Amino acid sequence: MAELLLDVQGLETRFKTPEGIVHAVNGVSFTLSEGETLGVVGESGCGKSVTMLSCLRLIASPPGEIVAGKALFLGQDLLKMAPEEIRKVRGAKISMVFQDPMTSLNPVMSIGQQMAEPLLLHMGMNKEQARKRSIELLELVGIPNAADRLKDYPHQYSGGMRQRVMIAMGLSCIPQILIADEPTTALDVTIQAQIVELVKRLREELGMAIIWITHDLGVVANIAHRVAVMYGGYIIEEAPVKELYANPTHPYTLGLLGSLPKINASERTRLYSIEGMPPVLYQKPQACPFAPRCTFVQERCWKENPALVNITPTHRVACWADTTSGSERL
Amino acid sequence: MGTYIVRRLLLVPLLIFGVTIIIFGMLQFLGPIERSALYVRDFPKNDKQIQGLIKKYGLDRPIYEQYWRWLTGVKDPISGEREGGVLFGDFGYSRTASQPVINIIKNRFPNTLDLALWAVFPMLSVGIWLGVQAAVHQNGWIDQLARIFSIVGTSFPTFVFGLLVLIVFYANLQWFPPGKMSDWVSVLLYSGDFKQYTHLLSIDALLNGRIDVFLDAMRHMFLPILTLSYINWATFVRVTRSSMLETLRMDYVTTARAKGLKESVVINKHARPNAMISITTLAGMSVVGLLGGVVITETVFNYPGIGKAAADAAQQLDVVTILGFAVFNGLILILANLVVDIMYGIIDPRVRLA
Amino acid sequence: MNSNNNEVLIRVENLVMHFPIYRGVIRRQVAAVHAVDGVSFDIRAGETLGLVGESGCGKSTTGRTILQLYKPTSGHVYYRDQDLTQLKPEAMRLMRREMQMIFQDPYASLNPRMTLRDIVGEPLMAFDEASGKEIDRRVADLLQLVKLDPDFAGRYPHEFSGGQRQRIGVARALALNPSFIVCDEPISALDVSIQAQVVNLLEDLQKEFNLTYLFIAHDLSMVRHISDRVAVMYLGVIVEIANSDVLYIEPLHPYTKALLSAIPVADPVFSETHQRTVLQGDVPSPVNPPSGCRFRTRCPIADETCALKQPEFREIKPDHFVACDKI
Amino acid sequence: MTSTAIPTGDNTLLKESKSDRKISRVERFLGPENYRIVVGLLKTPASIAGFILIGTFVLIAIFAPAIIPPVGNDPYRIPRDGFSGEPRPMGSEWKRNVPEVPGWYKLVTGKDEWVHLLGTAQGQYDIFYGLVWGTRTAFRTGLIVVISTFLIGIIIGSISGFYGGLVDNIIMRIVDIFMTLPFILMALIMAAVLTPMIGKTLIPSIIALVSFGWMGYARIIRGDILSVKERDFVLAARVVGVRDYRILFRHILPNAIFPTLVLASLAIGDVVLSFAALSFLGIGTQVGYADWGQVLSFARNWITSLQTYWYIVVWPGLTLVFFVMGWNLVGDAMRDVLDPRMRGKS
Repeated sequence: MAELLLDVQGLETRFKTPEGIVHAVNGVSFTLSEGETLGVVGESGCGKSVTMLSCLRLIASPPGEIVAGKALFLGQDLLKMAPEEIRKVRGAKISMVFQDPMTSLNPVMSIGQQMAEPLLLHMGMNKEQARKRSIELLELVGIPNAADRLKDYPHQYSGGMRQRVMIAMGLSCIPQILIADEPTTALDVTIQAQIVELVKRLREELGMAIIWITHDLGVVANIAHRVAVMYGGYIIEEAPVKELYANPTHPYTLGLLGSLPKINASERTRLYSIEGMPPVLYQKPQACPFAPRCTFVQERCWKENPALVNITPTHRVACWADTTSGSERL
Repeated sequence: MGTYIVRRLLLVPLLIFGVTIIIFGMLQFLGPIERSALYVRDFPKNDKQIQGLIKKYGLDRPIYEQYWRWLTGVKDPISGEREGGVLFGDFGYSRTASQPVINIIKNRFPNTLDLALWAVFPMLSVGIWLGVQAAVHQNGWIDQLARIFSIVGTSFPTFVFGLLVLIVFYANLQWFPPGKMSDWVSVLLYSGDFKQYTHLLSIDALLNGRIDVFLDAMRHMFLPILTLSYINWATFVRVTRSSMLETLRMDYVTTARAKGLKESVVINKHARPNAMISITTLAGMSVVGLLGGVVITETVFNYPGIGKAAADAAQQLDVVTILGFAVFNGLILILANLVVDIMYGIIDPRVRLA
Repeated sequence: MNSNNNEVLIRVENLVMHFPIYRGVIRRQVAAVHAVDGVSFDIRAGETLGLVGESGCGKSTTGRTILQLYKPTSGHVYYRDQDLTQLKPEAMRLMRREMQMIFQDPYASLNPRMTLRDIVGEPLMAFDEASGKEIDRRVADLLQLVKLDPDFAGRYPHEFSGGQRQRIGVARALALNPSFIVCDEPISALDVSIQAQVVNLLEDLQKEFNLTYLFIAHDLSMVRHISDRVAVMYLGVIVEIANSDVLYIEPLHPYTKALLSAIPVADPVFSETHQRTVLQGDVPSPVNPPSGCRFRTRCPIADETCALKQPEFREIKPDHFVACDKI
Repeated sequence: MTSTAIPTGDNTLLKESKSDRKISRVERFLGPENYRIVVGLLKTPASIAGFILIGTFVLIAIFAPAIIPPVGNDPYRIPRDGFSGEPRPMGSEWKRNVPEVPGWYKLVTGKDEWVHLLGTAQGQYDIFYGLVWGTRTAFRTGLIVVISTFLIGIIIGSISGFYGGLVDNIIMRIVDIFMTLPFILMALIMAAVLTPMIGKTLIPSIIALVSFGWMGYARIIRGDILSVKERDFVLAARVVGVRDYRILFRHILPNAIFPTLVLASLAIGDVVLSFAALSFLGIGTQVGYADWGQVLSFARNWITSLQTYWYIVVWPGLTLVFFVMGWNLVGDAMRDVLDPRMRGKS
C-alpha cells in the first residue's frame, strides 16, 4: 500500500457576498496516496477549485473563510500551520497549475525570472544554477530553444506554451503533489491532448501524485486513477476510474454520463438531460442538494442529507436511493 | 518600441500645433491694437502710428498669416532682426511687469522648478505607499484612514488648505514663513559671494556648501510642498488603492502565493509593479500638473514663481503676458508628456517588446 | 433532420473575410488576419451543418459573415438564389426575418437593461409584426416554446442562469419564424448538465419548425450528435466536409483524424486501449498562414510538395470533400 | 475559475429550489442596474453623510431670503457695513445697511439687532451674508457648468464613439491637446481674456470652466460606447433586424451613458471648487458679489496677520470644504458601485 500523502477531513469553506453567505464547500473528505492521480469532477460553482485552494490556504480572506476541517499532509495539518511553514509546503511539496495560462503568469516579469523564483526559494540554488535548471525544465516540458526563450515575457508565448511553462514551474521543486486546476479548459482540443500526454509522461518520470480538477468527464477518464464527483459543495460519489464509469451510482453521476453524446456509438439517441440548474447555497442545505433535480427523489431526501458511505471497499456514494438499475431508468 | 517612440515623437508637432492654435485663438478675442503689444513695448498714442504698427506687423492680414507670424515672428524691415515668434522664445512684452515675458519666465521659472522638484518626492512616495497599504489591508484601519484622508483631501481646495496651514504654522507658531527666502539670504545673493549655478536656490545652497541657506530655503518651501503633496496624495491613494486591489485579484498573484513566496514578495515583486503600470500615467500627469498647477499654491504662499506671476498678470487682465506663460507652459508640458509616455513604454514589456 | 430534401438553402461561394491590421507610425495597413480565406459550401434546407475547428480557425467569422454582420472581403452568399452580399442595408435588414443567430455567451448577448418581454418582443417590433397586447401574447407563446414560464416576461436577464438565458436567446431567434439559424457555439459556455438541455431543445425546435442550422462548435462529440453533415475548418479554410457518421468513422484528412483522436472520450477502458495521435506544435498565426496547404506545418504526412500549392478541395466520394493532395 | 472568484452558480428559477434570491418589487421596477446603484448608495454610511450635507446646502440655498433677507435691489450684493479695510471680528455690531431681522434670529439669540455673526471681511462685507447667498451662486454656477460640459462632452464623445475611424482619431487628438494644458491655468487665462469684453460677472468664469472641462466626459462616454458597441447584445439586435436608431437609443446609449451621467451629476463639487479658485485668484465677479471664492479671496491681503483675522479664512473655507465633501462622499460611494471590477466586494 502506497503511503498516504494527503488526508482531508470535513473541510468547510464559505464566502461572504453581498447577497449572503455562500456555502461553497460543506464538509469534504478525501485522501490521496503516493503516485496516485485523483480526478475531481463537477460543474462550475460546485466547490472543486475552492476545496483545493482551501487546502493550500490560498482562498482570499475576506471574503472567503475556512470554517472547519483538517487537511493532513504527511500527518501535518495544513490548515493549522504557521504562515512560514505553509509557505515551505507551497510550491515545494505541493504545487498548483491554474486554468488560464494567459492570466496565471505575471505579464511584467520574464519567464526566466518567474521560473527561477521557486528554485531560489525552496532549492537553495543560486541564480546561475536556477537558470540552468529552468532551461532543463523547459526542455522537459517540450519548449524548443529553451535557453533563448527564458528572457521572453509571457505575452510572447502561445497559450499552449504558457501552460507548459506553468507545468514546468509547478514541477520545478519536484513536489509530492501537483494540483492541476482545470489546466486544459482554456486550451484547444489538440493542445489539450498535448498537455494531457505531457502530464502523463511526467507523472511516470517524476512519480508525483496529482489532483486533476476538471468539468470534462472525458479528460478525467483519460488521466485519473480515481475520481471524485462534486455537487453543491459535497463529494457525492467517489470510486476508481473504471468502476465509476462502468458502474455509476449517484443519480447526478448517472445523469452527467448520460448527457454526453457517445462519440463511438453508431446510432443517434436523444441525450439525457438533468433538468434544473446547479444550486448556489446560501444556507447549508438540510436536504440533499441534488434533490430538486433528481429523478430518484424520495421523501427522505428532503429531510436528511445523505452521508458519503462505502458501497464497496473502494466505491463511496452519498445517496438514499437504490439506483442499481439506474441506467435503464434514465 | 521603436515604432511606439516614433509615434509619440510625431505627435509632438501635432500637439504644439494644437496648443498654439488654442492659445492663438484666445488671442483673437483681443483687438488688433492690443495684439500689437506682442511686438512693441509702448502703445503709441498717435492713431497714425497705431495704424502703422498694425500694417507693419500684419495684424490685419488673414488669420492663418497672423498665426504664422505669431509663431515665427516678423523680420524688422530696417534692422533685419526678428521680432516676436513664440517658437523662438519671444512671448511678447508684459505691460504690467514692464519687461519681456521671457525675462519674467527666466527669473521665475527656476523658483517654480525648485518647488516642484521637492514636491514630487513626497507626493509620489507617500501617496503610492499609502495606496498600496490600503489595498493590502483592505477594509482594515489603514484602509479606512486612507479613504477618509482621500475624501477629505479631495474636498480641500488648495487655497483653503494653504491658508489654514498658514494660520497654524505661520500666524500662530511662526515656524514656516511665506515668501521665498529671508532678507539676509537675498542680501547674500546680491553680494556675489554666492554663486548661482542652477538658479534653484536649494540646489545652489548645497553646491555652495551653505547649509544655512538651504535650511532657509526649505523653511520657506515647506508649506507649499506640503500643500502640493497633500492635494495630490488624495488622488494617488485612491487610484493606487483601486489599481492594487484589482491586481491582487489576478491569477498570477495566486500563482505567486502558490509558489510559496512570502506575502511581502508577492506584493512588492508581483502585484505592485503591475499596479504601477496603470499609475504611471497618473504619476506623470501629476508631475506635469505640478508645473502648471502651482498657480494657486504660489499665490497663497506669496512664492515668486511663474504661477504667481501668471496669477498677478491675470488679475490685472494683462492678457498678452498670461498667454505668453500659457505658450511656455504648453511647450514644457508637451515635452514632459513625451517623457512620461516613453517611460510607460519602458515599464510595460507588452509595449516595449511590441 | 430530414436531409433527404436536397434543396439548397444557403450557398457560400469562395467567401473571404480578411480583417486589416494597422501598424507602424502612420497606422498603415500592414497585414490582414486571414480569418476566412476562400470557403465554399452548401447548406440544405432542413439539415444541420456542423462547423468545427479550433479557436481562431474562422468558424465564427464564417457564421457572422454569412449573416452579413461583417462585410465580406470577397465571395458570395446566396439565400435561395438571392445574393446577400449585393443587398443594400435596408434590404438586408428585411432578409433578417429569414435568418437568425444564437450567440455563444448567454451573458453578453442579452441587454441587461431590457426585460424579457422587450428582448423577445423586439424583433416583432422591428418588423411591425405586432404591438401592445399582441406582443405580450406572442412573447408568452415564445417563452413557453423554449420551456420558460411566461410569467417571467417582466423580469430582467440577470435573474436567470446561463442555460435559461440561452433559452431566452433561442426565443428571440425564433420570434420571426426564420428558416435558417446560425448557432454560434451555443453550448460551449454552459455547464455539462445544461448543455444537453439546450441541445435537446434545439433538436425539438428543428423538428417542429423545419429549421436549418449552421451549428458552430469546437466540441466534436456534440457536433456529431446534432449534425447531419460536418465541415472541418483549419486556419480559415475548410479541409473536409462529409456526412457526420462518415466523417467520424472514416475521416480522410490528417487534421480531421488528429482532431478526432484528440477528443477526450469519457470511457477509461477506451482511452487505455487507444493510442492517440497527438499533433505537435501550435496553430500558425492567421496573419501569415503557411504557403500551400495550411496544415502542412503540423501534418504527419506532409512533404515538400505540400508547400507549393494549396490543395484542391475534391469530392473523393459522393458528398465527401477533402482538401488534401496526399489522399 | 480564478482562485479569488466567488463561486457563483446559477440563480435558478425552479420553484422548489431553496437558493432562489428574492427579487423585490422595487428592484423589478428600477431594473437591476439602477437598483444596484441605488442600493449601493443607500447602504454606505459615507454616502448618506454626503446626501445630508448636500441636502443642507440645498435648504440653505432655497431659504436664503428667510435666513438673512437681502438689502437693496440686488440680493447678490453683500451689504457693506462701512468702508474700513480692516476686518471686524465675529459678533461685532452691525451699523449700516442692516438687513431685516428674521424670526429665527430672534428665537435663537433673543436679540432684535443683527450682529456680524461671522465677522466682516476687508471692506466690511458681512461674511455670514456672503456665505448664505453664496450657496445660491455655487449651485447656479455648478449646475450651469456641469450641464454644459456634460452636453458638449456627450455629443463630442458620442460622435467619436459611433463613427470611429478618422473622425474618432481627429476628435481624440483634439481631446489630447486640451488635456495637455493645465486646467486651472487655462481657465484663468480664458476668464481673463473674456472679462474685459463681458465684464466682471459670473459668465467669463463659466465659459472658461466649460471650455476646458468637457474632455473628461467625452473620453468616458466614447470609451463606454466603444465597449458597449462590441457587446454581443448589440450584434444580436442587428441580427433580429432592429433599425439603427433604435440600436443606438435603446441598446447602446442606455448601457453607456449612465456612468457619465452619474459622474457628471457629482462633479458639481469640483466645479464649484474650480470656480472658487478663479474667484480667489481675483478673476470673476465684482468685489462684493455673494460668492464663496470672492469672500475667501479677501484673505490674500491679510496673510501676515491671520492669527488675528483667522475667521476670514476659516468660515468661508469650511463652507466650501463641506460643500465639496458632500459631493465627494456620494461620488466616492458611486465610484465603488459603478466600478464593475469592485462588484461583489464590500
